[in-house]
Amino acid sequence: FTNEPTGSSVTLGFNVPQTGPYADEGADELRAYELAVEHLNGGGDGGLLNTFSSKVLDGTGILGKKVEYVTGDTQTKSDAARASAQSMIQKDGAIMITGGSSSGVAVAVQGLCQEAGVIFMAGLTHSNDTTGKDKKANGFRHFFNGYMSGAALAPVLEQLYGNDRKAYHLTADYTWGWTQQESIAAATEALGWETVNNVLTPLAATDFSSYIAPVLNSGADVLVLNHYGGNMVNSLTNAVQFGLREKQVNGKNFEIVVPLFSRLMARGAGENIKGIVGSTNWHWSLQDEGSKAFVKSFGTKYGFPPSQAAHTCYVQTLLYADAVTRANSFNPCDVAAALEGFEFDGMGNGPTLYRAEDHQCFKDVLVVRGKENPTSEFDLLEIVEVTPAAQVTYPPDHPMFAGGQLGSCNPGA
Amino acid sequence: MFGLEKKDSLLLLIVAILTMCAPFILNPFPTDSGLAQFNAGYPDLMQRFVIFGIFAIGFNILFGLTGYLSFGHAAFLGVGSYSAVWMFKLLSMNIIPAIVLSVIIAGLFALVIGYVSLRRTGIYFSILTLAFAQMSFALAYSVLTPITNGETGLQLTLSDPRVLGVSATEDGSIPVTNLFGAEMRSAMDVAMGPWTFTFSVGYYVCAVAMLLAFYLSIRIFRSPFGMMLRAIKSNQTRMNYTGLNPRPYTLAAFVISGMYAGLAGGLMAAMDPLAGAERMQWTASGEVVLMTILGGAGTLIGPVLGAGLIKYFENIFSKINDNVLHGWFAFMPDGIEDFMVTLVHPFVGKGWHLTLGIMFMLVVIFLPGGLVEGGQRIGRMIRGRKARDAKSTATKPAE
Amino acid sequence: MDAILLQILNGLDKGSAYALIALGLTLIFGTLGVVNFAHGALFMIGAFCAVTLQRLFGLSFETIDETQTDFLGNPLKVKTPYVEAWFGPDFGATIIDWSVPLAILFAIPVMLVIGYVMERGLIKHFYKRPHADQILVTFGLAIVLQEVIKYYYGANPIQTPAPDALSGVMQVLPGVVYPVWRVVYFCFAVLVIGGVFAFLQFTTFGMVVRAGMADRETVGLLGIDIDKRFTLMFGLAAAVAGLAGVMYGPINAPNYHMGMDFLVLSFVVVVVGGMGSLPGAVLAGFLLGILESFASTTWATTTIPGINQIIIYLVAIIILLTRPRGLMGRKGVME
Amino acid sequence: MGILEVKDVGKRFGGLQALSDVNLSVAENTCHAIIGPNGAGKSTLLNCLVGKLIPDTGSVLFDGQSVLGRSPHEINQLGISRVFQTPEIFGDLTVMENMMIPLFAKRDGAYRLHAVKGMWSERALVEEAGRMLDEVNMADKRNMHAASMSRGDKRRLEMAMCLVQEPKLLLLDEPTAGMARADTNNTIDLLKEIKEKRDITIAIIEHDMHVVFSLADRITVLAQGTPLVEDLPEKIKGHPKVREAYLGEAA
Amino acid sequence: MNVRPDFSKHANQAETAPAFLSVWDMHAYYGESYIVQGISFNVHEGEILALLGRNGAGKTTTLRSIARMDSPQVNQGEIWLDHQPLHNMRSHQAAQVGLGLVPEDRSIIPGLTVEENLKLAQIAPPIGWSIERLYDLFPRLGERRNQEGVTLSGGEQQMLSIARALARDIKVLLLDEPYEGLAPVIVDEIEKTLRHIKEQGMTTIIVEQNAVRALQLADRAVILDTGSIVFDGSAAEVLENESLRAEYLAI
Ligand SMILES: Nc1ncnc2c1ncn2[C@@H]1O[C@H](COP(=O)(O)OP(=O)(O)OP(=O)(O)O)[C@@H](O)[C@H]1O
Ligand SMILES: Nc1ncnc2c1ncn2[C@@H]1O[C@H](COP(=O)(O)OP(=O)(O)OP(=O)(O)O)[C@@H](O)[C@H]1O
Ligand SMILES: [Mg+2]
Ligand SMILES: [Mg+2]
Repeated sequence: FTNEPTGSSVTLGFNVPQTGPYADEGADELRAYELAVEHLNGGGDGGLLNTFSSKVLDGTGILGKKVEYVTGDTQTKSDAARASAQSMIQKDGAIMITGGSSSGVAVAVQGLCQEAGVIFMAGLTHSNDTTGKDKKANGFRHFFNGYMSGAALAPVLEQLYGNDRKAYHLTADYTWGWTQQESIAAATEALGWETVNNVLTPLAATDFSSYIAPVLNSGADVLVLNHYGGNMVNSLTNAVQFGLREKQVNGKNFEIVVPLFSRLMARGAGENIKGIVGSTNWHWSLQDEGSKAFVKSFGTKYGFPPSQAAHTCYVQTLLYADAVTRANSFNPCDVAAALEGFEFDGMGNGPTLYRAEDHQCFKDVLVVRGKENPTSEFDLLEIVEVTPAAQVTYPPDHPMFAGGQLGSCNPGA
Repeated sequence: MFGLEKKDSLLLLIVAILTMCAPFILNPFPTDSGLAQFNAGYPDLMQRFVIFGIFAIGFNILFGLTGYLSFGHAAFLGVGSYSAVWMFKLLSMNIIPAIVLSVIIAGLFALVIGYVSLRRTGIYFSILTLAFAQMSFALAYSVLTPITNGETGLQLTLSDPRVLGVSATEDGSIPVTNLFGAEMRSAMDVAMGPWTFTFSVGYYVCAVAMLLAFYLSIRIFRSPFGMMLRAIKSNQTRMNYTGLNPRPYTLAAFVISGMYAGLAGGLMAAMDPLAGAERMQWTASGEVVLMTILGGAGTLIGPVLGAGLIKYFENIFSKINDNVLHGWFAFMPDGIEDFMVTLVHPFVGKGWHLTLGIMFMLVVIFLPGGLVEGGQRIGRMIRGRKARDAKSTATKPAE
Repeated sequence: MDAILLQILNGLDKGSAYALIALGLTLIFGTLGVVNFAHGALFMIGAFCAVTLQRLFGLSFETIDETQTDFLGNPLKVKTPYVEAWFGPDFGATIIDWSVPLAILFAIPVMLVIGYVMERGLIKHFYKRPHADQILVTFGLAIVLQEVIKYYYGANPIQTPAPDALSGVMQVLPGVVYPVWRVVYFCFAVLVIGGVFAFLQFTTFGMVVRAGMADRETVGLLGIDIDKRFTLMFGLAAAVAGLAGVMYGPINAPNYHMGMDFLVLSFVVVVVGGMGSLPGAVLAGFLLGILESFASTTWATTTIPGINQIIIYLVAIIILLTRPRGLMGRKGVME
Repeated sequence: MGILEVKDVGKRFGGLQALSDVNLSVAENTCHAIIGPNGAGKSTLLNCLVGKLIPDTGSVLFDGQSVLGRSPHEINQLGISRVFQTPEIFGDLTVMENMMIPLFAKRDGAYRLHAVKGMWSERALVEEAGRMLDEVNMADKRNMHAASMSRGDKRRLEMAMCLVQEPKLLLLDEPTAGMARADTNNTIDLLKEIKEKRDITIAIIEHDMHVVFSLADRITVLAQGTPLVEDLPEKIKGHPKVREAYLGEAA
Repeated sequence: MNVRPDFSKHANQAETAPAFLSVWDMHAYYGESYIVQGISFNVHEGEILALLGRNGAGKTTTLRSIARMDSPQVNQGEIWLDHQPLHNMRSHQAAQVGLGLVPEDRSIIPGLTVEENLKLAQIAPPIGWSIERLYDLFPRLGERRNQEGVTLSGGEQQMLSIARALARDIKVLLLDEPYEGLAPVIVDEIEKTLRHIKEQGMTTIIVEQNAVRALQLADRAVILDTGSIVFDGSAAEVLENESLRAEYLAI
């Protein structure tokens, strides 16, 4: 199979955005990867190896081979990401590629890994498509998705804001935005909310005033921002500027919801994030053993707590190493088989299942809210609710995920 | 040779030898030495070198000869890629029909955009082409998603109809692009002592395409048509009063360079069957402009060099992380090692943009004619003083 | 009706940002004839002047609060800005609160110096070089400036909020509210544009620079030291770009690539306005701002899907095809 | 009827009537000089003939065909070539290449794509260009960059470019201005020879009376946009009005 | 302070009066091409010097070198004007010292009106004739004051270019082919003006293809051939010396 490790070491490829708007997120992912490698090779305090329910990893690398890694820059562009992944596969002999912080890139690289015959462990990718219509036999996602955000948020929103609400959606005009909007609208409509409008905003937009202004008189009393990254920071800032937070509509307080949160972006949004509800894959303030162990080893090494992107990347690396060890083979097909249907715990998200049908992890989802009185620059979100996995689980043939086939695993040459 | 003057034949020959031996030349360092990091001789990057070389050669036919600076050439590359991928999806995995279609479609696209944009000159022309390309990009990214698959890019799937082929291979995966059976992805590793060289079918297909493209561009440069284009750049008024209509010439140049871009796009899709909207964004158009100027606009070989250099930086420098740096400087005492790493760190890995920016500035400040001028200066230095007294005032036309 | 009014306000607001950036660009590009791809970077540096000042004001000393813990469970370090310690908590907080308006005073000298150094050190040698070379060198410079900022401030956006007194919304007409800072921004833009116009209109400066651009040699023969004026012009343009950036901070949080986001757009605005025409650039800025606002209404996007994505480019094409030199371009400038 | 017939041509620039009621007939195979004070409208008239300007009124017939509404390159293809008052040449090209372009235009018409043909394989054209360069004494400069020549040389080159096209009508706007005396004389001889050898009609604007009187068969004096007199050279020389308005002591 | 070198040793003739403008051993290049190859000459205060020679002899290059234009590059030599070393100056400094050049291509600035072209000349000190006085000298310019300079007729542009030089209070006027393209009456007019300003003490160098006219006006003449001086003497001498005229001026 492709890049079968023959020497005393095995090479992993960490493909993250190092330039462009998501560079900070990429840098955090890279830190997590370096930490994971350190732990796999027996360095540091062992981190999550100590709390992971599977105990086959013993700090001697993977199958006795020392873990080495190469890094690359996706630039958050499909082409560049594929080029970078190609060089890892062709030049550096990487046996697994992981990383990324947007769905477009994840889907593109996943496709490449499928063709080249290596395993792809997705980083931060939230689109339903990654494990829906674009799923691939060689690709695996630990991160949650748009549907799960909707399913987790809906009950909390009902509890906080009632079930008689009129929602106005602003949606980034590309596939991730659409799938998330679809998921959230479906989940909230099921509560009895009305979706008064859904406006698509260009990716390149920086000033959202002309999209926010119409909200004022639309009769809506909730604004849902299906934006991520810089778009989210700007649209949220603009919404707050227009006084939406202080507004009363239909006798209720106007509310803003940001379905996908990340702490890094919350930091970019500053004061504006306070009191705003959203969902996240993981947060450092979780108090389970796994989370505490991860925060401790990451925080000790780097001086600040890890982001959810860092968490998912770290966990993915360990899961891969674990699967190889359990399969006792680097052959992608054996690894995939070991990952499929794998149930584990102790990684910070509670008991988790890597579902065989679509290679999606099912685990608890956090609903969080911007903290009113943060004690430090990292303490921006507070956990409102930990939605149990069962509540966000959907059947593999759910219409929002339909249209793709895993195909068969490709071990390459 | 091939109807070329001696100097041009020599150039073509050198380029041919270089491209054919690229797997050796680009892998100068033994595989497990520290410097192996700088090797670029793996199929994907070599393919990129020649594909972007084709793109830049074509761009240079327009820009270098007529001086019309198109800021939307990436649109043609993107259109070419989309056409090729659709051909793979619908017709067959053979790359010939895909590439033919991408050249044709890109040419048609260029004809329409060029016809409209060439009504203006100078910066007004540049902005018109930019506007068309940005519109194509924006639409491809969102509204046209059914055709382009938007953000993710158009990919092959297991359910493609593919009338002259199979939707999926027996083992359940997507078939591979090929040239009458020779798979683009297949490659052969040859180990020679500490070196490993990779020969890939895809690369050689691209290399042959580039040589043909390069040969054609030499012919165009040296042809009456090429001279007309330079005349247009020099003085349109005289052109008009000499009984020549500049418009069809510029349009022809525009379409030809659009077709080159289409060829590059088609090849790109043939090597890696994915077509993304980003390929049409202004940054992509800007990149080919930078490649051409960096190498030397209006010179034959310059654009290829420029393309190679930028792609090399993008793919090699971005991969040098602190870990690698520590590896390099490991032989030094600890303190100095850390110091060296700190010193180099901002320029590599995630700082590769910085190095690229500095290099742009240095080249344009010290080598006004681009990399080609650098080569000429070195050549002159080697040939040395003996030629000095034999100098003539006649200025040679551009290489 | 209100909706239309709001979109007009939005358009004016977007327009003032476009117009301000385009104004600075057209001084360099339309007047000095330098294709300045680093202009966006100047805008960005302006915004980061505000960030820097905010950081300077925010410089803090740490005290340990035993009652709280940080994320690793250690006692929490509480930061107190020096200005609050020196000037008392109230006045200190006010200074921090007003850091963006204060940054104007900070940015003007900084931008003038940057403009001066950039022109004397680099651009000076490129007036006579082909536009292509100018593109390459200024693009390189833009990347370098961006990367330096990114190295120190990271890639994430950094909020530079407006002072409390100028944030929130105000009643512009009965029933129509609009963010105070955006109104401030508009007024500021009008002021700066007016100032630049007055300077160029009521002095011979503009004429001399234009003449120098068209024919440096001859202007030198007439005893005029054109280099000095070019430098000044460049400094002025840098300052205008920088101020546009400072004031834009509270509208959208500055990040290191905000300049690139605006770059292409500002070139489009300048060219649509017509090369070498200041009023053209301003007019085009407002026109495109307003059209963009209207194109993003639900009505527009449902009538023509995706119109909000392409409106600027579509309008640019239409204008450039119907008017050969944009709205008010002068003959012979970069044609 | 002459080969060139200008009837009632008028042209206005804003508040200035640059040309009014210009009537002119140039007979085939003659040399017709247009003289007149500065700003009289001579160059403007020429501009109207080659399509650079469109007259407000009147008509221009060349060889029986109207030139109005045609674009400059079409007019050139009809057989009118023009030398400008300030030399218009292809500065970035070599002298030889400058010569090749009009030859291609003459042979192939307004547009023809020879995209892959070697340029120097056009032996016949190269030879013809060489011959013409010999005639204007520029053979030694054939590989020079046109832009780096002195202005007198640029003038000669431009004239050679026009002549090599063998136009039916050659329009010359001060062809010898700034030319050294020796070259001026050569130019006069060249033009005379060409007029005789090939059947070519010349319309020339010139302030150098030596050139005018050596070449012209007829002379039109233009003043303030209208023809003042038209007559044989000898008559013009002695014409009192012309002496006063234009010639001064020089005549 | 400024020690003025004693040029009389290098000049072709012994001089008694001190030179006002001195050029000594000047070498000028366009890039690699060596054009002016070490020339020396003096001009006395109030004198008119005719600088003659064939096309491409280097006359324009000489004038541009004296005016300190960016090209050509003067690699060696000294230029002194009224005790000030011009060779260390840039063109605007030379202009401020009192040098005025009327370039051969007239260099009317595009985009500016006639009046703005003149105003531009009066921005930097020292200021010469008033604009109204210049309009009196060239009434045509007054009529066209709001027209864009480059749309003037060839002759009008020449007038504007001369007027622009006079708008500055200059000590030395360098004229590069001032009569080119001008109607004979206007040439008479300008010649008169030149005599007039000479009486007021202006020092002038005139380059002209119309050598006879220039020599009639000039006190002294310098003849250039391929970048070197072949004659330096009184104007009358050239007019009398047949062989000189035939060899270098073809008259
Ligand atoms: N585009 C224009 N706009 C305004 N006026 C113009 C324009 N072109 C020419 N003129 C004016 O028209 C008149 C005639 O100009 P023209 O160039 O035809 O003169 P001419 O006879 O060729 O003079 P000369 O012998 O000096 O070259 C001049 O007064 C000139 O200023
Ligand atoms: N920009 C330039 N670059 C290179 N060579 C030049 C340039 N300008 C002029 N030359 C060369 O310098 C020489 C002298 O030119 P110059 O213009 O001084 O001649 P001139 O005596 O003024 O002639 P003319 O009477 O034709 O104006 C010529 O051989 C010309 O080819
Ligand atoms: Mg004229
Ligand atoms: Mg000259």
